[in-house]
Amino acid sequence: MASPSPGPTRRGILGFSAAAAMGVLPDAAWAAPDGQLTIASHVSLAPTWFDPAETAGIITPFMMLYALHDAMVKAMPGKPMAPCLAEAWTAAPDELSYAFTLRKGVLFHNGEPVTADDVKFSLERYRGASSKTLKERVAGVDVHDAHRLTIRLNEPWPDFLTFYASATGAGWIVPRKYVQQVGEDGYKRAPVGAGPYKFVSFNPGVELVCEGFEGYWRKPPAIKRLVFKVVPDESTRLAALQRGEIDIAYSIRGELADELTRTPGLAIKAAVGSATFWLYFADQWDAQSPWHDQRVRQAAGLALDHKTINQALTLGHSHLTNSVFPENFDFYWQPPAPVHDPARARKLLAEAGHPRGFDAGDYYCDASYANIGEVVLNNLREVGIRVKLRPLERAAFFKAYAEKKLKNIVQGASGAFGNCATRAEAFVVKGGAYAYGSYPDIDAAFAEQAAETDRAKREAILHRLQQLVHEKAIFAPIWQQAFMSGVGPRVGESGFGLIEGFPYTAPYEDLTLKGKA
Amino acid sequence: MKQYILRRVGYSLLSLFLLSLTIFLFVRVTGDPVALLTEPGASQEDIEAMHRQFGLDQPLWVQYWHFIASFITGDFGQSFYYRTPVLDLYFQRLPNSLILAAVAMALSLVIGIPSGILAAVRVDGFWDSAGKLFALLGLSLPQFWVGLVLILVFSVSLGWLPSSGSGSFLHILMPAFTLGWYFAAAHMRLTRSSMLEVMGSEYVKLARLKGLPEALVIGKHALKNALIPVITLAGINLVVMINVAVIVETVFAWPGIGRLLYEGVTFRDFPVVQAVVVIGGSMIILVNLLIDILYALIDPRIRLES
Amino acid sequence: MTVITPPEAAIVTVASAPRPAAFWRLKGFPLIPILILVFIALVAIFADVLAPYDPTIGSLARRFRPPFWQEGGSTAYLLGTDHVGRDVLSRLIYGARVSMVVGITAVLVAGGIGTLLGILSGYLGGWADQVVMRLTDTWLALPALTFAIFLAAIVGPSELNIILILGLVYWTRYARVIRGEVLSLKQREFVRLAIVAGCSSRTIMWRHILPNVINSAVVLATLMLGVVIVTEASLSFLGVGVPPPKPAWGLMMADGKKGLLVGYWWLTVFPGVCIMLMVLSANLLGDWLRVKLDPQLRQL
Amino acid sequence: MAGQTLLSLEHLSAHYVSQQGTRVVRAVDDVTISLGAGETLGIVGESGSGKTTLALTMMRLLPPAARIVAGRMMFEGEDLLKKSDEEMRKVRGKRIAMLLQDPMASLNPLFSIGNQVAEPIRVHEGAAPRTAWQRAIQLLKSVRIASPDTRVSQFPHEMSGGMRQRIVGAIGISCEPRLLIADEPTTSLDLTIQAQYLNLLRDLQREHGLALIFITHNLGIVAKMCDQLAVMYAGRVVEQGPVSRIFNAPTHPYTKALLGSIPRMTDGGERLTAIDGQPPDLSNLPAGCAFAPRCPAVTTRCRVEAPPEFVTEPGRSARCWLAEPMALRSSAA
Repeated sequence: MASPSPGPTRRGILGFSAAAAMGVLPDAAWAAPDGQLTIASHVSLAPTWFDPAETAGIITPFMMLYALHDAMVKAMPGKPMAPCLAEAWTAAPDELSYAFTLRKGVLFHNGEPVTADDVKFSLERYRGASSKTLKERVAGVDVHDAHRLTIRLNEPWPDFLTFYASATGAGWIVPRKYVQQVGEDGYKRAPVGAGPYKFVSFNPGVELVCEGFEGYWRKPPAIKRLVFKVVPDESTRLAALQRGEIDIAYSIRGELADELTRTPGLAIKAAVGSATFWLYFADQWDAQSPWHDQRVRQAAGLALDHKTINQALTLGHSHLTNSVFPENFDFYWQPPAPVHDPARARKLLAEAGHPRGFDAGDYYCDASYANIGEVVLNNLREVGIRVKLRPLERAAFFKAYAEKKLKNIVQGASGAFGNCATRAEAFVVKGGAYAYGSYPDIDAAFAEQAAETDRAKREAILHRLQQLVHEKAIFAPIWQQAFMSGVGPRVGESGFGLIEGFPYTAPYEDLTLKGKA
Repeated sequence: MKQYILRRVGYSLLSLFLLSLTIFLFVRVTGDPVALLTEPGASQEDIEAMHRQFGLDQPLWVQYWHFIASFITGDFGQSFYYRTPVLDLYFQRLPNSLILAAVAMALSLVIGIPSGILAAVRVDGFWDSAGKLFALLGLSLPQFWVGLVLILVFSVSLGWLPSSGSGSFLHILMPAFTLGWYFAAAHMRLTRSSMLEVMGSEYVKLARLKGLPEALVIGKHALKNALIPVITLAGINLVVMINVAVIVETVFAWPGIGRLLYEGVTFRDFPVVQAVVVIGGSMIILVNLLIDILYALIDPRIRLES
Repeated sequence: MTVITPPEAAIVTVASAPRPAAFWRLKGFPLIPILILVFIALVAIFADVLAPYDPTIGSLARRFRPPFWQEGGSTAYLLGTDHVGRDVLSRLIYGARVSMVVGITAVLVAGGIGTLLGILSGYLGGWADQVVMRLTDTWLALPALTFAIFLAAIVGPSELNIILILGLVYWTRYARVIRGEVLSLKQREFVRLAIVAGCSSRTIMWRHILPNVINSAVVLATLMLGVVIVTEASLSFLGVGVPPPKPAWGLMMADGKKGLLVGYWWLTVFPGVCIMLMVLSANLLGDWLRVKLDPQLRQL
Repeated sequence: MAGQTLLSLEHLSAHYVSQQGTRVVRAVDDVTISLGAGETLGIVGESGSGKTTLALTMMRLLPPAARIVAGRMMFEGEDLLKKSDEEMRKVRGKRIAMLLQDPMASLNPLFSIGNQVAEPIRVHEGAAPRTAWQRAIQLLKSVRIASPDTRVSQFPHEMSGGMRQRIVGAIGISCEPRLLIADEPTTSLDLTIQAQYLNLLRDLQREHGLALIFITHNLGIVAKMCDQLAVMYAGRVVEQGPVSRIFNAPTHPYTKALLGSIPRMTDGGERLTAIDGQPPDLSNLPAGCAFAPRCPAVTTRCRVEAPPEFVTEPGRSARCWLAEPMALRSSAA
């Protein structure tokens, strides 16, 4: 197996002349050749996503991990915790250690076998999201032989497997010898993993090219060549899809999605990820603010016309939950369905002393989701809550949100991994990064569940917590957003929706082109 | 001559220093890059760890010192987002930007200069007004709109040209036209006023009195003099085309410096933004120097006096 | 000495017909551009009266209605509705106000700073000139769009910030042109006389230099108006322009651009036409002014 | 008229028509002049009297607003007005050359002297670059430029005003024209250079058998250089004839006033005769003789009826009732 080609070297300006450049340009023909699947990504591909150790707490890096790497245990079609590199695992009775037995005969792209030593190395070098929690809770890793190891914990941690498998990149295995040989940056420039596709070349912000890894243990990938192109503009992505230059276009929204469904040969694929959106009433703990009155908050919730918003913006694909906790999260409590009742909302407002509604100042939101804001604005105005839309540039919005500078209504969202407990910790409970205040009974429940080892008991406490959040109307949930992508005529199995809650195409080895191997 | 060059270099360095300081401070004021790289709700220590990793925890002047020291040795540090040396990123995209800028400049001159000459020579003729209107139109329509209409017409409905991305020569046509058309009006206007001024000169009158054909009078005598100021403007615009074609590069997914700069700004990728702006600044200074040298080649009067 | 241009036919009867004043004859008085600009100004001033609906209120039920002459359109919404169901015509009318306000104030800000610094650096020379020139060099390297994104990120997008951003970005062009003018003015006799007469440099700048520079400033203003409006539209495309739901032409174009591919052409064509008419008229007026007021002004 | 007539303008008129066609300026009005080969004609008059417009009319290089409305321009037996633009262009610089007033600006700063001198030769005679370049060096020598073979590749800004005027002269004679029109050739030169340049022109005239037309307001030059003289006022030739005859006995009051206004060493302290009043506005000339308002010998007839051009003696004429031959006078009184 030839080692992957060295990363892009620096071509000095001197060596370049306009005429020569014509020839030098990568001549990827603009009509997609056969045996190749071209995916247009809406975001620029970051090399950090090629290295499991750097996985940030967002879903996007897993788009790359599923292609280039493989994990001990990962979400697969039909099974959120499917055994992959780890054939089997057992938890010790005292829940202080987990024993794993590796699948035999599994190779990395460079032909090296996957061994327990690599698993130990991958866990210890992990420095992505929640790496501190992992470091605190994991006592150590004992390698028994090439295919058996045990991970010891300092204290019982019911969520260990969730973290190790799906919430972080710790469980995704990299070849120790190769990483130490090429170093951290070298590895990012030419990653080697055990996934279904091998890294071929990467032009930052432009294009990633991968090739099928025949030796993949699960099954050899059906498509020979996989190319990810970065096409930032949504309209251009749709045009490229219509022209057949690309096969899959990530993130097509609103009216462009309408057009896509109407174009013959193209199909829209929607996957409900774990990104929930809500309105957060930042001033509810301030007695003078109208939002202090629970009826006003409930009125805002009732004003939202969820169905129409869903139909308009995501063709009805988004999941209308009435909770800020994603439905596919552990310990999820199903609240009553969301209701759109402007009349009752106006009655509640009148009772709360606002017969003619009130001016509620600013409505803060992330500029890239201002389209939701504009629609919600109209709904609120219909019941008399008059707000002014204040969209902030993405980074500035999160900064202000975290620094608790935002007021009145905040259109919040989170696609972070974890379970209902981790989501509550960040947004609901006292001291949470985005909690502007908290309620004692909820804080007490949270503390109680943190110490509870019995899963059933813990689930009951978390359910009660979510019920309290719902009753106090801390939030007015909007939806669990569907991530919509377009699929071209050449694609057989597009891989969308195979893995529950995963917005991108996966597992890559199952993808097929129509009519061709 | 030497004293003149020394002064020029001195001013350039001062400009570059001022530019690097401005961009350094500006970027840091826009917010915390780490907040973007991590999901809302990431733990505090994760954020601290990243700060240390990027060296953001040190006091500002230390960071600035590192920036300047490494800048001199040509190392602009690592991109936060891409984790590769910034210069690699820059030089990988530079050829694309250079080609786009070159073709766009050629198109804008092809539109701008002839319409400028026509406007000056055939005042009020149909072609004069048509040329002027066409050039002005380029200034009046936002680039993204032009770009999308071109994609709609030539790519989606006619299917002649690829809608986006780089690769063959066909890819460059639409982006280069969109970018070039915008600058055509400026070139047209300057060519026109410069031609009008030159056409009134004595040596053009003498050229006619010599019985030279009109084409020679305008093409040789008038044009060469009139184009001197246009070269200056074209030089500056060329640098702008290379570094700031953000809109065109976004619409056509053209992997150029403009996009790199825009991503750098939105991701708060300090090293990338600093590098692109400082290199852009030195490019402007370089182009100014080149234009002066070009002046000396074209205009003998300058060669002796400077 | 008269200007000699290409030879004319030899014998022509004296009373040749005067030349027709067609619209496309651009050299003459730009009547139509001025009419367009005045019309837009009037619409901007009387927007509240003219607009049939509140431009920011819409309902999803009636979104993407085509203009009335197309099937599916209705006379209630003459020019159709946008992606949130707001009346396009009302937004265009209010948009005129926003574009005029943003355009004119930004040009005034840029003009004010640019003229002031241009005069100071041109007349005083020495270190003042160096500082201003070095600043303009630096500012030139800082592209307008990046600058706008920085400011939008720091202070959050609002109409005022956009005006500030556009003003701060374009004052450099002003300063350069005005400085050039002042340098040539300084050599003129009447300025030398004023100096000899013992006027302080401040009065010279105020009473002698400024009036002579005004017409260049005015010409530059009309030409800059176009550039500023188009830049505002580009900022909206990148999401850092005038914030929604304010009806600004640039934002309408940016929002409507997705409609191009989908067939909702009117969302982006109408604002596009408005911007084009306004900017084109401003440029034609500027060109005519430039020739009328100061044919030598060619550093533009 | 010595020698065969080279050039004869007959009742030539050129008018400026304003934009709306309402105002008509009679810049050149009913001019009849003739010139023999090798002769020198001086055209004199105040600024604005139409001297330069007449020269431009001869070259048919009038600005767009101007029209040649009447008359014939016979040059070597051909009427230049009948020629097409293209044919006329071939005449310019080849058979009729013209020198401009401001030497500093007449040469293109961006091209070498040799290039600009050789240009007419290459265009009109289709000479190869090398031969044209050699001819240029010869021409520079003939206009007395020192070390011409180094000067030829230098640029205009490296030359003094006098040298540049001589180079313009070289350009003028480069294609052996039959007629050379010099429009105020010496006004921007200081006296010493002026004298040298005039001598040069005379030598060139003798060597090449050139006919010369001098347009100037400097009567001293006319006296020294010219055989014939034509005095223009308000677009019309008010008096013309041999220089010696007119200088000694001017007929037209305007000519008398012009001659009177030249300071002479011999006059001692006498006051110069100045012409009062303002030069006429060509767009609304008074009825009758244009000089009437300023003419010391004005009669009622002058104000009513414009005098035709009377031939006072062979080769001389004047456009003034004083010059009316006795035979005609009684009938018109």
